[in-house]
Amino acid sequence: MATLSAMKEASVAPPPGRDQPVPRLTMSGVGKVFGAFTALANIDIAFHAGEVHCLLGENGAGKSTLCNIIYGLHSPSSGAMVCDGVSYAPANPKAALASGVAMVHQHFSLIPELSVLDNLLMGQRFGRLDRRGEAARIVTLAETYGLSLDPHALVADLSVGQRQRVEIVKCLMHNPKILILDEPTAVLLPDEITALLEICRRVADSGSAVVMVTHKLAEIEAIADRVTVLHRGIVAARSDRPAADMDGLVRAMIQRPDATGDDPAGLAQLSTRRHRPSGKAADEVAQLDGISLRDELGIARLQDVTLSIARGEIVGIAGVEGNGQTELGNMLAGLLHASDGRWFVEGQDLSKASPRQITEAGVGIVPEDRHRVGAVDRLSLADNIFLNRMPHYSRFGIIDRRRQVAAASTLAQQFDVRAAGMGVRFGSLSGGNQQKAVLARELTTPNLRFLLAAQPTRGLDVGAVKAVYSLIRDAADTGVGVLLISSELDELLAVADRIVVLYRGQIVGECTTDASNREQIGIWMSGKHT
Amino acid sequence: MSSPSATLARIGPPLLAVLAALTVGLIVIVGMGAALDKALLAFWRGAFGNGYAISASLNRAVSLALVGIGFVIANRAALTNVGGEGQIAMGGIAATALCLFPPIAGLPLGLAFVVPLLGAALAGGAWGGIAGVLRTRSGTNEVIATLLLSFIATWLLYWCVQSEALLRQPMTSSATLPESLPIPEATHVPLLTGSYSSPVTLGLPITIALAAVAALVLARSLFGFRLSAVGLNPVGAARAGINVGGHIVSALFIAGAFGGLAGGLMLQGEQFSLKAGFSSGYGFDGLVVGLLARNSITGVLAGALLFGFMRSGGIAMEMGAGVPSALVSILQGLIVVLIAGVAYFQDRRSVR
Amino acid sequence: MSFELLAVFLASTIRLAIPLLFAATGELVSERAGVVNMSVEGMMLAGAFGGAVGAAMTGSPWLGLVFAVLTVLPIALLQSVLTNSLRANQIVTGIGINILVLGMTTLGYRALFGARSREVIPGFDAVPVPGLAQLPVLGPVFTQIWLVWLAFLVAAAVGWMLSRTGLGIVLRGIGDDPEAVAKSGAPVGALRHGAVLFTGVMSALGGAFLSIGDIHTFTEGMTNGAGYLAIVAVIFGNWSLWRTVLACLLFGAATALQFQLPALGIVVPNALLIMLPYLLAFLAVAGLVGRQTAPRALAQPFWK
Amino acid sequence: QDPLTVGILIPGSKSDKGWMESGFDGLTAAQAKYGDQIVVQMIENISNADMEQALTQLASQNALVIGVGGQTQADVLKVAPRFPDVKFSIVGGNAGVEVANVAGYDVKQAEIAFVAGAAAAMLSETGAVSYVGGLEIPSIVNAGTEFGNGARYINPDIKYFESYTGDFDDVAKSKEATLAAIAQGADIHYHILNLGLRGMEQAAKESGTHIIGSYSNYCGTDPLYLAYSITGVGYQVQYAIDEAVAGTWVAGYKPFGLAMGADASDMIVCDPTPEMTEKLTEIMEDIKSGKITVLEG
Ligand SMILES: Nc1ncnc2c1ncn2[C@@H]1O[C@H](COP(=O)(O)OP(=O)(O)OP(=O)(O)O)[C@@H](O)[C@H]1O
Ligand SMILES: Nc1ncnc2c1ncn2[C@@H]1O[C@H](COP(=O)(O)OP(=O)(O)OP(=O)(O)O)[C@@H](O)[C@H]1O
Ligand SMILES: [Mg+2]
Ligand SMILES: [Mg+2]
Repeated sequence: MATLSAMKEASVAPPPGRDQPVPRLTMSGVGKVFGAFTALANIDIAFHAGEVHCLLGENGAGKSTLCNIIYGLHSPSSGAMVCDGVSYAPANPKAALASGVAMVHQHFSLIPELSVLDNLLMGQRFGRLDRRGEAARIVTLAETYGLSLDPHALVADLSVGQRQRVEIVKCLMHNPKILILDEPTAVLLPDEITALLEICRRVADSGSAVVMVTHKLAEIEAIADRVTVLHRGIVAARSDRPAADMDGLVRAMIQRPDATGDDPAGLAQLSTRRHRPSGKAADEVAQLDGISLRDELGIARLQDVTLSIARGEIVGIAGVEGNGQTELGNMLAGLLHASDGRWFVEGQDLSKASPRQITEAGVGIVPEDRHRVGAVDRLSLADNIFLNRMPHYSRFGIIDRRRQVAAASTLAQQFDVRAAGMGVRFGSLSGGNQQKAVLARELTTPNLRFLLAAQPTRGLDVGAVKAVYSLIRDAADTGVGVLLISSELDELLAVADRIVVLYRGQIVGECTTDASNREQIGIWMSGKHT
Repeated sequence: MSSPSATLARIGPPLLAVLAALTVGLIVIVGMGAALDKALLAFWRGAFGNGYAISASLNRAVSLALVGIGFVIANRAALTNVGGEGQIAMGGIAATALCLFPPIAGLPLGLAFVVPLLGAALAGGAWGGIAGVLRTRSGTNEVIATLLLSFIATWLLYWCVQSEALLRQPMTSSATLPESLPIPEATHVPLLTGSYSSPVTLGLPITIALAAVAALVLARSLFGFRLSAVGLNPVGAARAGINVGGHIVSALFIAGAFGGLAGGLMLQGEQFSLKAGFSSGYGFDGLVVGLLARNSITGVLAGALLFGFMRSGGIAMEMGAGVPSALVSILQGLIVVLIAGVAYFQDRRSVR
Repeated sequence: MSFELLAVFLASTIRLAIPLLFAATGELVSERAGVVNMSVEGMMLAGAFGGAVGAAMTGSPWLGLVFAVLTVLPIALLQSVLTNSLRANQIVTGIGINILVLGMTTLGYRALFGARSREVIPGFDAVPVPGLAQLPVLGPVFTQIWLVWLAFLVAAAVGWMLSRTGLGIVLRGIGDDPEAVAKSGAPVGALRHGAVLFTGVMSALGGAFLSIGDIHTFTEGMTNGAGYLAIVAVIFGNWSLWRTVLACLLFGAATALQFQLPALGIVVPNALLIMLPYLLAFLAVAGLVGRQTAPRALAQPFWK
Repeated sequence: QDPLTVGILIPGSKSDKGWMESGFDGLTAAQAKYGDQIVVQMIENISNADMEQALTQLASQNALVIGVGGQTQADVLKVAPRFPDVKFSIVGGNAGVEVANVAGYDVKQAEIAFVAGAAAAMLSETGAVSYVGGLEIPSIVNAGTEFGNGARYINPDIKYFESYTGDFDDVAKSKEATLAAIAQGADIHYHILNLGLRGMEQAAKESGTHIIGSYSNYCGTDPLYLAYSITGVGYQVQYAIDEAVAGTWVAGYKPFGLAMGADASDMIVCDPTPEMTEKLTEIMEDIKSGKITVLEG
């Protein structure tokens, strides 16, 4: 990450007003309540011209909510905002854009069916379009920020990084006074991140305020002029010298007094790494043999993935998101079939198996997307805990509710799933409890021999993370082979016995879990090995 | 399972919508210069005045309820079956063909009417099932597919009664109408009352029983549970080992089978010979009943009774007070529009 | 087929296709913006009714046309408020409106014209297109009322609007992903309202074409499923404008064939010909005629 | 003496300018004739599935029930046995009705259609005539066939075009069907349509051709029409009421047509030449005497 740190020094000319900051936007006492849940409470914050202001915070801390309020997508439940000296209360994004506020969203807002150009022009004007002229103008604009893009390409054909660039150009077209970027770097490769931060700096230098949401400390170090930390909807810390205050910021973010900068989540403490020797051939539980997979557009998502997992072994799959992990997970879950290659559990070929057959073969699946794949949000906790096992609790096709709820209740207790009752809607549980419920189901799969856990701690707080780790480890200790897919390297280092790195659908490296391999893994993850 | 206030919140708005529509109806009657008391009296007589009126309304309600129950079942899997009209037609065609197939009328133990009814259900089910297969195979939106199938079935029926090679009765005289032969007595659905002066058929208890079964299946059974899961989250359901495609096909098959059965009952219980226009809009009315019921089987029964009696009353009102029965269409339309609109205020809380 | 018969066949095809073309063009815009209006049938019927009433009262078919639009707009507004503001189920409200309009026009016609009117309603007359109408064989094709040309003109304009203007991009975007478009600052709700109202105006013209254009009279329930057929045309046209226009012409031709075939002594069951449009559309959505790609957010309400 | 209670079911629209309207005219005439000697209840425009209920409603409150149109027959036959004291008359009924309290009046449209065909052939200047029917049902098809036979009876080389729209009330289709015939040269059109007739009128108006009307005589009201064939739908409604009032009503099949006189069936050319009148009268006599045989219905 040397390039990142170097960049701040490289920014030679101090931007106008950096010494006597001019607030572009101030929020005072802003709060937001969703139903009974307070997402933001009494936020006071100011964004200044010429600065990059980073917002830091755990999942669910309220960062996106704050950004959405500025962009007019949510209206605040309380408080007021002032933009360039006048009272500011945008009713919708159009009003925000008119006031000079532009935003790159955490989830892209591009329409894949349309071309880049049409996406950029979307909603700008309604009359006849001079497509050629507009395209030229956009290319010129993009070039002044060092971005290249093909205005006539279909968005569906673009990579994530390219889409991100389109989103940014879309904002720049408004010549924004305030540019908001909500976790723009989450899905980018290291050089793409560097390029993005460079653009942020340029925009700030031109006198705008840049608001950037991120979880990544290196980025903050590289670019932030100011940092505000949110925790559970309130401002937990602020700093004008982020690089110097890093430790304190991290502590404020996770609210754990003992956290250190090197190990932000304190994962090392959770880890009781077992240096297992890699299994003998006879010990193999699961085997992936030359798996290749193409999506419906024919794009190769996995290429010749070969891997074996031994009894009791935890194999970690590392990689930047979007390098085939999702497809790998869906394939093992039986939702996709490999276009080439086969995979086995205890010698049983599951390449063409249905999800049910996979479960019956003793495979537990903790999917990456628990709302879409792992559960049915609108059914109850009890129903979700036994989603794949309801026949056990029914006779002659009629469900024995009493027996089911009793069993669910026992299981919930055993796995520490905290809920108001077994009848509450699964979707209303907090993220950690949802995840524990899914684990409860999958880990009690009859005759469990192989467990896939994809991003199992995403969106969970430290306590829940700890619980999940120990559940996975306990399973491995009983002889279950575990494949752990995670985009958090620290997590893999803490839990896995062995790490393989996925890049563009291929395994590009393998090593034991040792902190000293960290750099090498990073290189593999960024595709630099080639 | 739900508190009184929750029940009120659920049934209050539809009730208000019905009342509002009826009020508009009264205003229209007065506006047209008809005598209100006379009109209302005629309406009452037509709907409840005698055994026949009540029976006719009940029979109509039976058809509407069957289509509505089918709709609710499919809707549990988040599928909208708008093909009731065609499913009734297919049921009618199948029932006619079977009833007129000589060996059937000779079957013992009531099988003579049961077999054609089953055939009707099967034919309607197949018609609905096609939409299900398309939905799972090529992702075709089931609203579009069932609607198109409905039109196709309507004209198939027309073809059947136009062509002697199909179901048209033999042209004994040049005046032979384009309809099927009347079906044999043995294949008629038995009357409960024993007299055609109040012709309530066995269709009524069959429907009540089916409604009870449907309510049980939806609330308590594994199948109902799986339909919900498929409807709420097909990917999650698939991962949980539920055969999503199979449940989609079954749901639409069942919806269609209910429609087909309605067709069979209409033919074997009331009309006795197949004609063009046989389904008479009951498919659409039944769909509306299903929609208004908001996924409750009890709601379906209530809606079916309301529409069934309203139509009878409307006919009598035209006869007795000169108020065109088009007024009934207006009221039905209003009720649908109002209830659909009011749903917003009911759903607002549970959104997203 | 003799040349005269061919010309008559073409002219007949066009006339039968025009009401569909008006309504389908309107419905296409709405569906591209993600809203299905099952109420096209009712809106056409109301348009036919309004046109007839207006023309009969004022003696001018032009005012009749204005009347038709004015009659349909409140209905379209009702549909729009229900689906776009109250997020009611689009299919249900559409069917409800159709039942309502059928009842209201029947009642209204009897109330206004009396039960036994033999009134002839003033309507537009066919006008030959100078030059083209004198063509030897195809002449009859070019003797049509001006609304025919308007229909093609509007269809072309809509095609241009959808592909070449900012409005078109936004509408298409809204049909695929309204949330994303809202983030770009476009007024999604207002645009969806607008699209439905446009469908209303077009349906009104289609209905008025039937009553004061083609036939010069109103009869109860005279649209007779044309509205549903217009929706089918949009589906069969795979939500593309020129294909929808072709679908309308094809459906018109299938109907026209019913009267040409007997003249040629060819016996085809009528039922089959009437069924043809539905059958074709069904085969299309079944995936047997190319791949169907509906707007992604079709029939889904938009929650801000 | 108590007034006679009459219930009448008009399954279509009573203002369709066709069959239904003719039936309604008959009812109006009877009401004018009998004043408060009769009390009438009417139901119109009813869907197939509601027909039985409507008939039952009528039967339970009236002494005489009239179903206007063959499409009411099946339901009348079903309802009648339940009301043995009520008299049922079907206008447009067929042979084969054998219920003790049901009378079927056969209008014999094919007979008069033959005569209309002859008239059309005489009126045609182009040597081509056409016919549009609604539903492809026997009585309608037979009428079409006999219309063609009648035309050929006068002019063996005449060109004749017939088609069926599948719907008595579909105006657009009947217009197109007529236009297709006009394109082939037809200049005189005959029909059995209800509301759909308006489409034929529009086609004729646009093309300068003419129509022979059905059911009732409206000569002088509309230059589009050169002649009218009388099919006594209204006459039969009156007949049923007359008979019931007089107490002479009898059940069973009764053919009407030319044999029952000019009110039941007749052919009127609005502006005839003497030869025309003579020839048409001759044809009608020949039909009555059986010299010309026509299809039933
Ligand atoms: N529309 C909404 N309705 C109800 N609750 C909401 C809504 N939007 C957000 N929330 C809740 O508000 C809280 C804050 O959400 P927000 O998206 O702002 O978090 P975040 O800090 O951006 O998290 P992440 O890092 O995961 O993006 C969460 O608990 C979230 O579930
Ligand atoms: N979209 C939503 N709608 C309604 N309530 C929500 C929504 N999202 C979150 N909540 C509620 O907000 C609370 C906080 O949610 P969140 O996912 O941030 O949990 P959390 O505090 O991070 O818990 P955990 O540590 O278990 O993840 C939960 O109790 C949940 O019920
Ligand atoms: Mg966020
Ligand atoms: Mg959380």
